[in-house]
Amino acid sequence: MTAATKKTVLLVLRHSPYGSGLAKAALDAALASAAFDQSVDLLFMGDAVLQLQPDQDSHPLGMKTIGRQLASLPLYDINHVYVDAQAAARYNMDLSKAPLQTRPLGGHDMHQLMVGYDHLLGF
Amino acid sequence: MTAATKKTVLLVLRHSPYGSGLAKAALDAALASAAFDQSVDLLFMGDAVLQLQPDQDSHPLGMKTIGRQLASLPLYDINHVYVDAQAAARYNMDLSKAPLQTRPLGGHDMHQLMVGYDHLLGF
Amino acid sequence: MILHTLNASPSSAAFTDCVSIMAKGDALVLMGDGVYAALAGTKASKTLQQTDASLYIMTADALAAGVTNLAAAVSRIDMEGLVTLTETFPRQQAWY
Amino acid sequence: MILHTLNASPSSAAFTDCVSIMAKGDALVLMGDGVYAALAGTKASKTLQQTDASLYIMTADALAAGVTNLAAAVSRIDMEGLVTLTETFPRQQAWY
Amino acid sequence: MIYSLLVLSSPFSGHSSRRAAQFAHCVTARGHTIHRVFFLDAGTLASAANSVSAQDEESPVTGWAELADQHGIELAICITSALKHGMLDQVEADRHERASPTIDAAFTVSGLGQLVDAYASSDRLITFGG
Amino acid sequence: MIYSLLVLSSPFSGHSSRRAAQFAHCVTARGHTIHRVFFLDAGTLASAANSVSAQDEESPVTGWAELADQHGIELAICITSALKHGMLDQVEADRHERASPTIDAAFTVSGLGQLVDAYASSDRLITFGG
Repeated sequence: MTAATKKTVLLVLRHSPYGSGLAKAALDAALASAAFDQSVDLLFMGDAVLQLQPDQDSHPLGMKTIGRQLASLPLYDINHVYVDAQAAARYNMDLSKAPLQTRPLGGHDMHQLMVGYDHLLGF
Repeated sequence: MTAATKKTVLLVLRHSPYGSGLAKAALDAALASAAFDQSVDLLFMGDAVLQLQPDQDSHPLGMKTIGRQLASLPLYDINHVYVDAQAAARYNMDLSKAPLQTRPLGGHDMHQLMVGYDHLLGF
Repeated sequence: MILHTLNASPSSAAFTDCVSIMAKGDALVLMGDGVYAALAGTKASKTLQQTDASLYIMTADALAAGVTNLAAAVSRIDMEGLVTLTETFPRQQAWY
Repeated sequence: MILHTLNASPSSAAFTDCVSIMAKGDALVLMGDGVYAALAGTKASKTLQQTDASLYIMTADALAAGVTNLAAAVSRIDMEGLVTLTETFPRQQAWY
Repeated sequence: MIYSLLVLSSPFSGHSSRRAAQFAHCVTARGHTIHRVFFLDAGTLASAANSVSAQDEESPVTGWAELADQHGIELAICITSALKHGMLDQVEADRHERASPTIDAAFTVSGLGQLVDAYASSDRLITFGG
Repeated sequence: MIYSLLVLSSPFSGHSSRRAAQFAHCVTARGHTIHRVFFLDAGTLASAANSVSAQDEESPVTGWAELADQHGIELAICITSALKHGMLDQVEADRHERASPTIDAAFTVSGLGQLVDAYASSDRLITFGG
């Protein structure tokens, strides 16, 4: 990787954990960012809140468990994780049991959050 | 193709014309059915009503125009074409201008229609 | 009588279209992203119950997604259960 | 200020999520299946107008879809117009 | 009973394709016949011989290939969809001057007539999409 | 200005991948620099050398290959996604004992570090999905 100016980056996740390859792609992008010393924050929006559902186990389906992998993000110094509060409520989720500690936001707050970054990567 | 009992078949289309390969796949399946002397009927549901939007022209995007291909279905004796009336209304569509002549149905009527076939193919 | 299979989340058009067609005597099997429609206390699971169709969920798919708190009307089935339903119902409609 | 690009139909969760974030000063470009949100007289196009964001549609994508009857608030742009918007807006959010 | 399957889902997106293969195994285990599995659109990617799965993840081809090996079930991929997705057998690789075939040997390239035959010959046609 | 693109859409579903290539052409025509185009997830299928398009339809590879040829723009495909989708260069084909590479020569197999470098080095990061 060439030396480059640091940029502030928010990954905006929008899709369910297993319905497509996007959740895994976003997770890999987050881990690569940390490995290359570029910090990123995460926002789980809409169906992506389902990535935070506790007690996932997709091994019997021959796939890696997304929830378990998300739990490792703090080890890579990825600590700013935001979540769409309305979407979490729609799925009747108890975010205190999520694999990651998150900060719930409303629509207006999500907009305010997003305008604070140089780049938005929509997954 | 081996000789086989005829079956009554309804193709249930549900997706937009260009957002995926499904509209094209359903169209090809309908034409193949006619070519092999197996008659099929079509139901355009939800976003699939957008396949019936008049004046499509996707050639500049390097893709074949679905609407134009649908117009040829009556030449292959595919004449029973049904459409989700609510979805058409939601998109403010004038079905009299659609490339195919269709019969609009409500939710209950669509269920009644579907139970009349041996096979439903959902595209 | 239709056997519906739903492989899309409650926020999809597939869910809305599926629900608009479901009727008493039909059965619905939730699979893939469809399993989220079974979550207890959600608008989606209430909507499903109001259709008066029989409701099933693929156990392995539910476990993968962490969907453990099921609405009471939804029964767990395995792959053999799904095959059994296809034996009983003369036709299947796939929603995705 | 965010440049939103929407490549999904008004019946998708992408549309709903996009609209919930859009604010005055933002711009939205409709492309792919997103063009259907511009259809005049639909609930979708009314919802877009209520966000007070600037609304654009990719001309070639609209023509492909047969979307000719546009809501008044939506302006047609070509690919160069899209590039110009990315010059003006410091960040883009892709909805799909 | 006689079953046929129509698989429209990409094996690389979601687990619908994998689950369809498991369904097919279970159908035969219950004593039914599978007349044919027909792959259309992104479903044809199930035949991708060159896919390399991550550790701990199952190859999407495996479940289908076992079905063909153990039960002699026909796995037919639509030629138009297959060509579009770069899935070529030896004949098509030669015709289009590509270096080598890209589909697993368990799959057969077919026309859509085989889908028509499949639903016309079967008591059940089960579709897997998404 | 310096741009990078992130392409997540399959070239075989919708026209987002094709339109992304046209966007890239237009960015260079307006005098900007494209640092890199990074392909991830189903986006990596844009490199499919064996795709055969229907008559009247454009190959998804063409627009991208022109971009690399005419402007020397780097087209980087994520190695994990590429392997999963069966997209192999010569090195990977040898390593995994496949008959021949499956990606077009205009594309380079890369790690995700190249995505990080892309957004860190660019004034604009434009994502194409769906």
